This record gives sequence, C-alpha cells and structure tokens, in this order.
Amino acid sequence: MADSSVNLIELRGNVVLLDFWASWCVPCRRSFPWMNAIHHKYADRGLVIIAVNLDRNSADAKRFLERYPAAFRIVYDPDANLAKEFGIEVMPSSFIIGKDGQSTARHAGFKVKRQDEYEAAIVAALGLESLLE
Amino acid sequence: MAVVAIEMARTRKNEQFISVALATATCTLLGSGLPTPVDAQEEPSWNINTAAFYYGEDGGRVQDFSIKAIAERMFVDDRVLTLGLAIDALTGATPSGAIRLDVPQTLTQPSGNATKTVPAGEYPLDDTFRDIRVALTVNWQQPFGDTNLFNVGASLSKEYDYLHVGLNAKVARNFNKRNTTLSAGIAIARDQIDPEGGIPTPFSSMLDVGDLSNRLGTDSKDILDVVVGVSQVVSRNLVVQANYSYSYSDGYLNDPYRILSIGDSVSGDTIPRTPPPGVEGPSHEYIFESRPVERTKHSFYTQAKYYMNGKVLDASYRYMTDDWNIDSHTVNLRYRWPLGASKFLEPHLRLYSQNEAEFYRLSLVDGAALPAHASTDYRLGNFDAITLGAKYGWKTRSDNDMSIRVEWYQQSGSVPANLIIGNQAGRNNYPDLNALIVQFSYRFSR
Amino acid sequence: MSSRSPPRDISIRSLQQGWLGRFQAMGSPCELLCESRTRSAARQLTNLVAAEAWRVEDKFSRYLSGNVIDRINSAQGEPVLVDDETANLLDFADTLYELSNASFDITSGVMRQVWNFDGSDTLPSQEQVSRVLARVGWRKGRWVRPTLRLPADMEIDLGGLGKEYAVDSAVLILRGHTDTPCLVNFGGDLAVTGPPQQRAAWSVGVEGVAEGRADRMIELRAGALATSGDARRFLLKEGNRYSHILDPRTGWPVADAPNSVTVAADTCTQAGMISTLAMLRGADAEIFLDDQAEQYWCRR
Amino acid sequence: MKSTTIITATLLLTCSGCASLGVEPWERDVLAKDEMQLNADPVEAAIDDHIYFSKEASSGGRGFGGGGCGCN
Repeated sequence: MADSSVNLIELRGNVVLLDFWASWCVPCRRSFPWMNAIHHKYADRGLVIIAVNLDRNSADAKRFLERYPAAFRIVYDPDANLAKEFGIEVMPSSFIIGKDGQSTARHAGFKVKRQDEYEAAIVAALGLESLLE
Repeated sequence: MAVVAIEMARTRKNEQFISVALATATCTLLGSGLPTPVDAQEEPSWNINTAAFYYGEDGGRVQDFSIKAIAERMFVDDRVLTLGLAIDALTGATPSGAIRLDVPQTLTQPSGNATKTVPAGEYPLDDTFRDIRVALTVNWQQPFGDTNLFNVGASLSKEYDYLHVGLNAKVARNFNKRNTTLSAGIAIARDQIDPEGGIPTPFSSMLDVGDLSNRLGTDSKDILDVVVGVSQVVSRNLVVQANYSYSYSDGYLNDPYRILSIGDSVSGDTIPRTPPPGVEGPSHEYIFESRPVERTKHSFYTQAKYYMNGKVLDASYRYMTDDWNIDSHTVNLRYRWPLGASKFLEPHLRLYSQNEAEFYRLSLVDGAALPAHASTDYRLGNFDAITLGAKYGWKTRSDNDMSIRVEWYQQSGSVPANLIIGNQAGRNNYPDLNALIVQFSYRFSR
Repeated sequence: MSSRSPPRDISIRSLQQGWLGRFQAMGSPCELLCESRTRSAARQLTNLVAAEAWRVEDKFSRYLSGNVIDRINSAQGEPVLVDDETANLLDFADTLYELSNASFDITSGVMRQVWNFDGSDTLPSQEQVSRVLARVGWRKGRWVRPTLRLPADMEIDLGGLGKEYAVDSAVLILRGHTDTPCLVNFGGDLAVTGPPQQRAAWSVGVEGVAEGRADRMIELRAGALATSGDARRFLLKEGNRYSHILDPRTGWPVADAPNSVTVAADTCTQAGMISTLAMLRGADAEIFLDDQAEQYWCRR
Repeated sequence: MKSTTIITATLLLTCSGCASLGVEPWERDVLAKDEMQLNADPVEAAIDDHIYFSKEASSGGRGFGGGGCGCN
C-alpha cells in the first residue's frame, strides 16, 4: 500500500477521493478524522480514499500518522509528481474522481464548516443521493 | 490493576496473579463490549503563552515586575479568539527634567503637597513614581472566502493616572498560491490622563507646596494608526515582510511630571528663588514642559526570516520619522540555534539610534522669549541604544515550551553643543540608562 | 472460523424444559438453550445471539476481506486505525502476551502454513519452521491504541479468543433483553446468564477423545466453561503425538500438552484464556492450573 | 508627504516582483515551523514593544505596537 504511484485506471468503477496532504499542514489534522469517518461510511459502497503525502521525508508523514491514524490508503509522492499533475494550489487539496475516472469535484483547503458539502459531492459521485432523503 | 497484577505475576513468579490479571483484563474487554464509531483525537483548543518578566534600571531608577499571558482559543477553520492580560508593578525614579547643579536643589513633588531636596551635583529624580498597570486585550480572527483573513480587537489598560481604550481591525489577503500576503489595518485609541493634583499648565512655573493654581484637571489624547504591509515567501527558506505605518496623535502629548530648569544666560546655572516665609517650595526656577498638541509619525519596517539547516536568522530594520523632526533607526537581529531536538539558544542584538526632537532643550534661558515648545525628556533627545542578550529555550517532558531570556539594555546620549550654556558644559547632562531584562516564559496547550 | 459461508439461518427445537436454538457461526455449531415459554420468544432470543455471533465472525474473521483483520493483515507495514472494540481486543491480547511470557501470541497464526494437524506424519523441517517463525512476534508490531502497525509480512488472528469473546458478548446482550435463563454454547465454549429455573443447574457434557461421546457432565449454575485442546487435531510421528498447540517462541508444538483442558470461570473469555495458557505450559499444565483460583478438568 | 510617496513606490516595486517568487504549496514544510513565523513569540514581542515604547521616541512598525500606557 505504500507505493508512490496510484493507478487511477485500475480503480475505475470506484469513486476515488484523492487527497493531497503533508505532515506540517494544520488543516490536515482535521481532515484525517473526517476522512476516517467517510471511509467507514462509504468504503463498502465503492468509495476509495487515497491520501497522497507530499512530505520530502516520509518519516515526517509516519510521525503524523501515529498521531492522526488513517483508516484509508496512503501514497507517498515526495517529488510531488502527482501534485504537479493535479495542479495543487493549497494544502490540503482533494479531488473526487467518479466511477468513469473523471474528476467531479475539487476542494482547496479543508473547512470543518463545509464537511457536509464535501460529503454531498461524494454521495453524488457514488450515486447515493436517494439515501439522503 | 491489570498492570499491577502482571508485574506481580512476573516478579514474584507467583502464577496465582495471572487469573486476577486476566479477570481484570476481561472486565476491561467486556466493559465496553459493543462497537462505537471511530472518534479521532481532538486538537487542544487553547494555546496559552505566559511570561513573568523583570525590567530593572540601575541607580534606583525604574523597576518593572510584570506578568503577561496571551491565551488563544482555536476554533475550527482558523477562527481564533485571543485574550491578553498584563499586570505591571512599577517603582523607582525617573529624571524630572531639571539639570544638575553644584548646589542642592529643592523641588515640589508632582502631587504639589511636599518637597524633596536633591544633594549638590546629583540628578534631580522624581521618585514618587509607583504604579500598577493592568492591561487587557481581546482579538477575534475570522477567515472569509478562501484567501482573506479578518481581525478585530479591542484593548483596555488602566493605571493610577491613566486610562487607555482602543479598537483595531485588520484585513489580510493572500495571492499567488499564498506566497504573497497584503494586509491593511487601522487602530484608534483614546487615552485619558489624570495625574495626582491635576495636569499642570504647560510652561507654568513649579509652585510652592499647596498652590495648585496652575493645575488643569484631566486631559486626553486620540491616536490613529494605519498599517499597510506585504509579506512574501521568497523561497522554501526565506520569508520577508515590509510594512508602512502611519500614526497620528492629537491632544495632550506632554509628560505631566516633566519640568525644565530656567538657567542664567551666561553661567547656565538655574536661577535661584526663595519661597515665601513659612512656606515650602522650590529652591530654583522651574517650569513644566510644553510639547506640540499633534504628532505625525511614519515608520517603514522590513523583516526577513531565513532558515539555514535548523538555524533561523530573524533580521529586521525600522526607519521612523516624525514631524517633531525625530528620525530613528532600529536594527534587530536574532539567531536561533538549535541544541539537539528540543533545546535552542537565541542570541539577540538590537541597535537603536535617534536624534533629538526639534523642541528638545537642556534648559530654558532666563529673560529670553519662550520657544513655542520645549521638553527635556531624554526620550526625545539624541541617543543610541544597544540591547544584547540571549534566550535559552527547551521543551518540557509534556511537550510544552519554556524559555529564559536575559538581556542588557544600555542608552547613551548626548546633548547637542548648541543647547549647552556656560557651566552646563562641565556636567554630564544626559542621564545614561542601563537596564537588565529577565524573562521567563512558559507556553502550553490544553 | 471457516472460509465456507454456511447458510445463515436458525432452527428452533423444543426440549423437555425450554427450547434449543441452533445455527452455524465461526466454523462451529452454536446453540442457545433457553427457558422461554413460547417458540417465538425463543426464536427472537436465538436471532439476537446468532446476529451477534455472525457480527463478531464478520468483523474478526481472518478469512474475510475488507474487515478490520484484513485491513491490518494487508496494511504492508502501514499503521492501521482500529475501532474501540477491536482496540479492546488488542489490548486484551497484549495483556495475555505479557501474562503468558510471549507464549500467547495473536501473530502466531502464520505458523499453520508449515504445520498441518491432519493426523498425518508430515513434520516440517527446522528451516521451514525458522523461516515462518521470523514472521511471528507481537512485539515486532507496534500497538499504540488506537493504532496498530504490523511488519509487512506479519498477520494477526483473533481466532484464539474470538469465540469466547462472542459468547460473553452474546450473554451481555441476552441479559439486556430478558430475564429468562439462557445458556450460550459456541462450539463447546459456553456461558450462562444465570441458573435455570426449572432445575438445579445446567448440565454440560465435556466431550472425550472418542468423538461425540460426552464422558463427563458438569453442573453449571452461573459463569462459563471453555475447553482447549482438540481430540481430533494432532500429528503422529514415530509414536510421538504432536498436539496442535504451537509454541510461538520455538515454532514447535508444545511438548506433553494435555489432550484437553476445561476451565470454569466467571466469563467464557477468562475460562478460555486460562485453558489456553494451561495447554501452552505443556507438561506443567496442571501445576499452572493448581495455582489458579478456577476449577478445571484436565485430560491427558 | 514625500516619505509616503517613496514608501508606496517601494511597496509597488516589491509587489511587481511577487508573481515569480514563492514556493509550491507542498514546499511549505520549513515555512510552517513555529520558529519561521514572522511573529514567532508574540508575548516577547509585546513585552519588547512595551519596553521600547516607554524608553524611546519610536514605537510599532511591525504592527500596532506598544502604546496604551502613560509611560511616554
């Protein structure tokens, strides 16, 4: 699971939440618990969370993960190749990639106040809107 | 319980304790049998910075014992409430403004109800200075939009003869992947001055004990500050900042306790006087200072922080100029040197230089027309200052920060030659100042 | 726990005194004996107990993908965040590891890759044993509640305490639902909610070496019984009988372990753990058991 | 007035060079450290502002500094 590349094609058919984070990023401390909760809620409905770590030194990331454990998959991108590809402007940044492999939503930063909005985008991508009624 | 039993089972090699330990462990296991949803750790919500601090000038001058605390309550999404409290206990003597003489001098105390005699050759100090100051601040930070930050705050401080009330607001906006931040802020304040015995009329004479005919009661000043600034991330290791600030004060800007000696136009010595029989009063002619009622200051401030493999250089420079014709230059250098993973040493050097205000005088001349304004305040004089010291900081076992700072502050000034008359030339006219600063800080979260 | 998923349904049979609910879970036949008045009440209680057994099975079976055990075992050295219930079990396993001087080890399951206790005479080589032993050792992982980090080639298996835990958990649920006395029996590990009303005690038969023959009856009024040792699982080589109890410190079966140890204790988990620890002591099993407060029945 | 003009010009000059300066969002590890914040020790800064406000003719510059006491 600790590979440095993600094959999104291989994940086609799933909804992917691709999150870019780093150990020193303060809002990431709040996004991790949220992603854990989302993972437990939607993992069996086809959601795959991939958190791309952008620390140069993965030891920093591991220290972070000891304090803020992740129930989802962590990928290491120390050279920021993925980050460049996705044009990250803010940490953290996340993308919701639909079952067809197309990005459906992009969130810059993480605000607790907007959690419902992030979750709604995931629910929409999973096609579960009817469950929210 | 389980742990104790395990230890006993081990050390005593008595296996009976295994079933005790097991029973306890089972209890724990089944006690919360049913699953609960994942709940991740909460961030600590308060960051509290505290400091106890001593500032002491030698020669029996000002001593300040102070405690200060800043508490930040962190809310989600970068909203922060900041509360500040400072308590200062001030004692000691400050220069009254009168020059030294070769004879003893008797001065009426600022309260107007007693006198004090200064021995020949000594600096006339005002030693009635004693005060407790309590200051409170409150600030709220709120982001709006993805790139803007808004701050609003208020301040209140009270000492025996002084009340300050202020409001401030600041906006900041990020650009360029948050590498550039522009900010603008405004602060307004009203300060009320209410000295014991009342405010003396500017340029009125120091009167005999019990004569308060030159006192005006209270007065106030209004202050407007505006700051605009830009901070810029230059590289992974370097961030710089530049600020311009404008400050306008309007109202009572005098020091109500400060006087000037009236000197002989040839000898420069203060003109003697004799109080009426049976009355205590000043032995020489002194008048209270008079400053302009407005002051406009402009400051330009730049700061750079540079990270070099664990060490951090913090350098700043400030240029200030005002319409009292004071120019000043301030350089601050701090170098943070890590000692292992959890300690650091940070030497600090500060250099300061200012020239005198246009109305700065050593004394006034008997018989000459009064200037528009005059003050002998050494803080409006021509001087250089140096601060040298270091801070040593470490992390406690519970991951809190502690530090001790020890610094020396020294002012050395000179009075411009054209302000010195006759015998004044042979005396040291500028009250040099040497102070020790000791600060202990503790920073924790909860 | 089995890789085959038996049908998840329950059956209810009338007994002379009360009802017997039956279902399959965790690779074992499971039973609920209760003194309910009606069949539908018995069915309701059996449904409750079965649901809990299946929940525990789904959550902690090492054969199912996607559950917490699978997440831990396939984390490839990454830390895994676990829920409170799993954390409680891991804390418990950690305590047991300490108490047993490392002989009770939930990472020891991989040893089964070289040991087949099918009654045959195929013994693994020392080299095979050493290779697999390198992947055993609870302390090689890092458990800081609520996070477990296991070296990439290691696995955990809560099978050694899952059944007992499920029995206790089911008893707690029953106590919350009814005052009717019940006995929960998951494949021979059992506990009661209280003494029966229609007779003096619950009679429990302990199975002997010969399959299916209960050769000892135990009267149980409160508490639990658990048995370690399995008459059907052993290796025979040159007349030596190798028990299926493997010592995770050596990689070899415990020498001279009893055929079975049955222990009575307050809870099924306690009973099961004491019987397991006794088995791990091999020849000294009785010495260990004599030191404990619990009643036991040891068969050699 | 003259100084204001110069300062405004300097600010504009500083800003025109901004676009090419800076780091990528994931390169902020060092800048995120406490000791790299421009105001890393606010208590010490407030104490210093207070001392120098009461002993010198200048104050502030970094922010709204010093002030609020009858010591000057």
